[in-house]
Amino acid sequence: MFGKRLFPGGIHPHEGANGKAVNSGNAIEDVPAPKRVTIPLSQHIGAPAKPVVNKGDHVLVGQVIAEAGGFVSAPVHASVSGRVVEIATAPMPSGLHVPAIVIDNDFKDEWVELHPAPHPETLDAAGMQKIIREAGIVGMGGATFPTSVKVTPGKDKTIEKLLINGAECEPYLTADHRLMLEKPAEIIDGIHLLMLAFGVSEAVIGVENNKPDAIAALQDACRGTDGIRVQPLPVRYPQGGEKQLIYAITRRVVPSGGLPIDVGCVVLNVGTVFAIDEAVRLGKPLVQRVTTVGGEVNNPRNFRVRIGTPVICLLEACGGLKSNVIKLISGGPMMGMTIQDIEVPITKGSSGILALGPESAEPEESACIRCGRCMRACPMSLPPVRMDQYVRAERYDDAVEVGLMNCIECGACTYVCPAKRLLTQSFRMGKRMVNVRRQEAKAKAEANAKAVEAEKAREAGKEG
Amino acid sequence: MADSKKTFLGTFNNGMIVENPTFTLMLGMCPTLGVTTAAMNGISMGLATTFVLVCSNLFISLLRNIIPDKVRIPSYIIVIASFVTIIDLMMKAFLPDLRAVLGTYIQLIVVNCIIFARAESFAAKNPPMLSVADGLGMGLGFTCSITLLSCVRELFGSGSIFGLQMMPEGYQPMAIMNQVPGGFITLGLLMILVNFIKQRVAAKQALRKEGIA
Amino acid sequence: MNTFLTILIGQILVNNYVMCQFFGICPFLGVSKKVDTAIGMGLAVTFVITLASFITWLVQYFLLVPLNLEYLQTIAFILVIAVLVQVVENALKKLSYSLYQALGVYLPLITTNCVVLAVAINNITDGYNLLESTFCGCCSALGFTLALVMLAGIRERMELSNMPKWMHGFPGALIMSGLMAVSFMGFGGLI
Amino acid sequence: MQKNLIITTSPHLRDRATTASIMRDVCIALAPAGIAGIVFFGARAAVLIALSVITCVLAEFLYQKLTGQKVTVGDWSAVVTGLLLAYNMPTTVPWWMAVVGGVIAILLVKQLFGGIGSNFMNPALTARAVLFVSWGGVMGAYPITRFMEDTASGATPLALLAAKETVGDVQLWDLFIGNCAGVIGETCKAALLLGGIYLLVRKVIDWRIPCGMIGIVFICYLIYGGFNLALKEILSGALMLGAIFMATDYATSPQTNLGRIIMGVGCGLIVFVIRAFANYPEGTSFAILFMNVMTPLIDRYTVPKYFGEVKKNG
Repeated sequence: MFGKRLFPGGIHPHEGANGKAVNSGNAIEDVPAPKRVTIPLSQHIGAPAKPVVNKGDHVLVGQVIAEAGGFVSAPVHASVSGRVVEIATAPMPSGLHVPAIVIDNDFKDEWVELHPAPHPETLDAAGMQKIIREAGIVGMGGATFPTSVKVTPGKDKTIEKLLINGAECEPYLTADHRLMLEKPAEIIDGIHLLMLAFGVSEAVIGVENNKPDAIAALQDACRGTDGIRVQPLPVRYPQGGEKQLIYAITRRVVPSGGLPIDVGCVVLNVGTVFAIDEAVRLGKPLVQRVTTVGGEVNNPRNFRVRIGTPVICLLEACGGLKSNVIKLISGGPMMGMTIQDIEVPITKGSSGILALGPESAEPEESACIRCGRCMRACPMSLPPVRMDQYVRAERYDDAVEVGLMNCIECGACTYVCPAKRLLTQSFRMGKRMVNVRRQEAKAKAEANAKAVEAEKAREAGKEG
Repeated sequence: MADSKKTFLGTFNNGMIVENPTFTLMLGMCPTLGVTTAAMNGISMGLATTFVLVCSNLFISLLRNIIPDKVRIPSYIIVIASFVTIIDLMMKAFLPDLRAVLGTYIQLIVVNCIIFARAESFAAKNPPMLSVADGLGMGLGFTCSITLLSCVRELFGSGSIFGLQMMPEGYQPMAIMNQVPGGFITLGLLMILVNFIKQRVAAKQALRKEGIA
Repeated sequence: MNTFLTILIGQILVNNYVMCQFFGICPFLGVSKKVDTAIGMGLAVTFVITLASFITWLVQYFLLVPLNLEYLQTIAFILVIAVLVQVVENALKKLSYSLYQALGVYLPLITTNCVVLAVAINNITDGYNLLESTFCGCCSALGFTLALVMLAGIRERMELSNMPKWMHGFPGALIMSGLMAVSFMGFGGLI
Repeated sequence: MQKNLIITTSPHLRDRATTASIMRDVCIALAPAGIAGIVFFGARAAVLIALSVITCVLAEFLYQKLTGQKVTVGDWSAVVTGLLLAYNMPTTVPWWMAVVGGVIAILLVKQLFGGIGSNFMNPALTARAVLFVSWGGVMGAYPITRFMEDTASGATPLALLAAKETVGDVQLWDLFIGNCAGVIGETCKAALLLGGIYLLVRKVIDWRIPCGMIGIVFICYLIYGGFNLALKEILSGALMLGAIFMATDYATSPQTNLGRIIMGVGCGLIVFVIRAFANYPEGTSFAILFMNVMTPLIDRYTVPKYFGEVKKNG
């Protein structure tokens, strides 16, 4: 009983219609390229990319249309060939409006000249980082953190273990599952190349037990390679959370406020590894990804989609929405965001588009009955009920004391709450308030320090 | 209001109602809860406390310019303790039954914070007549509230008030009212009631003022 | 040994001064808003009561009884307690400043805590010897601390619950105490 | 194809369990014991149960109406309180006592502190204790069942067990199926266990409190009086009813796993001490109430370290 308990807490969320069971049987299909793509410049965490094309320019598939805007950033490439119509703000799945490059497809599908790495096996760390960076690769599981930054450990830190996240613990999503099933050789090859480049001797692919076919496929593919193994994991949300996955596989605990590299680990999603493999072997930048469309749609599918394709194209390719849909989600149902406009584009982080029926409507909040289910569900062993009480009472210091800032916003507590309290929502608000206050305090302290210095300088001037 | 506080009646009224020691200041809780199982006990305890309060206020007020500040507290304690001993011995002589019922609480008047608080905050700063008024007001305010509390407790706990049967024949007394939980809860509920009435009165007064304006 | 067990259980659970006898209600209601302060107050009270039980016993049997001054018990005891609190405060300040900082604020409040006097008087009334008196004082104080900390725990929790406005403050604390007292009644007759 | 889509924040999936469904489960689990009570003690038991439940629901409804709050009687929690209160009364009590108890439970113990989840003591148990302290003569006199011989005294199994010479008079089978003197809901251990298993399977309650409580009582009596006595003790009195249904009350028991074990063990120890040494024959209610009062402190000091917590002074 305790042996299986690979990380504290966790839940088994239920799925509605067209969940994993149905959709994992659907092979990845190409979605027809749309007439027009909208490619946002902020598809990643960090600084937005800076456009390098102008309105009216003709671009080819894979051409850089915006370059990285800083160290923590990633370039953006054209996903179709055609003419740049405009550079304007467009809505993202998150509801934010960000600058984006709109390209009209000429349907010629002309690619730029690709430059595969000449000797992939001999790449060093810097060479690998360069390729990853230039290919615009970001975390494909949905976090969208620039991968090049992730594989650049700070001084006196080394990558000891490479962990590949194939858990795909969110309900409904099957994109990673299909990818592992259909491209195991490429994934293993990507891992192998990464290991060579960074001098890592051990890599573990974590896959939840509910995907036995993917586990078998990967095990087959990694036969004969040194240091790569597949680790089946118990099915429990959020098994794919970075800290949970590291603990499950290595028994190492990432310290509060720390990063995986602090315990010598780097965690990459299988989709990311696949993208890296394509970038190295074929020289292909990240212009398309696999996205699941599930839930209340007529024919659920897994699609290979060009970045920038409007969501509506995917929905049409699935035969449209059922009539009871009340909510569209980008990402998984536990952590994804609702889409208000079906014209929003698929981005590098879009792991799924889900249509949910009436059961996803926000239930009415009632008083906490102190059942303690949230405490048992929390994968970070936090006391959600207390954090919630403190945040609502605006006692932020107390909330931080019991661990508010460690919340990974996985939504497990909110899922299990029988009183239907908006816990995750309250924590998001609380974290924002704490950060605002910290910044204010910092600004104040800086201002004070400056004033003191100015005073000193004045006095020194007087004396002098 | 501020002026009226300085007259005899005003001070009396302040102690009796405005700053009622039980319901507003929350002073002297131990005897308030400890002896209020019967109305008779309540009123006796209240009067005994009033006696000590008036006497000690008078004395301390008279001596207020003589007592050096440093030994202030021990001096007050001696004054208060002397009067407590007087009333204790008197009760032992004349009302032994009642003394037995009230028990240690009579001796504990000495640490009743009402007396100490009034000595420190009022009698030490005001002339004797006003101090007597304050003592009388506070004492009677205290007496009234604990009598009220003991009436309620006696009514439910024994079915009577001052020993007179109040409840109908078949009433089975609710023993818990005579015990510790009953005391706490009754006082809590009475306090909610008093606060409620006060708010109502304040709201009405505010309305009336608005009407005049 | 049996006497001591009886005193221990008796003073903490069965005849808890606050929950079963209505003593020390003022500090009980006044210093029970936070668990931390309740613990501080409890420790300070325990310290003073234990000492006071010891000294008042000596005063009674070596001063008042030989001089036939038993009727001055109240005055004598309260003076002893007042002086003791003062001495303890000064001594703590000199000996252990950290302890003084932790308990200092509560010490002056103890003079008017009727548990101290009640324990001293009851020790004499019950005819305990010196050791029993001191032990009894200590246990009574622990009982007081237990009740105080329990109420503080409940009040801390209630502050975060949706208790109606008019229950905040003393009315709520009183009703909580009343319900707590119900739970102590089960120990009746344990000794 | 453009639809009216709603916008909310994640998570978008919710578990099917609701407050009402949990409370309903508790009612279902309580049903067998109630039926057994009616079988053993007659129709008066049924009327008392109904009266108590109606009083509780009505008191909650009226209070919430009068104070202008949202009426939440639909969450079934008042029904649970009513059932538990009735289960803790002997059938011989006068009708008005059920009403007084219900009003105390709902108004004084629950609603004054803010309603469901905010009370710090179990409403039904507190009301039962208040009634017991006030009218011990009636509340403490337990009737015999309809199937017992008239000559049998109304002595409860616990009273029989307390005296050495009458331990043998208590039959294990009678204790198990509930053919013994007692309050309405406590006698039939088979029905209570059935309800407990249902709640465990439905994951409404945690095993820690009931197992800790019953286990400790068993162990203590094993040491104190041997196996036979220990077995009879855990099947006597309100221990099962308390351990399964009342000590596990969410609002008044700790939320942490360690806290729940402490709660169970604490309750069990107090039950043993009261049964073995105090002058009350039964201590379950008071044991649970005392631990209820300790609960905020237990919760405060048993919060587990969060995942990745760094030692502050390390």
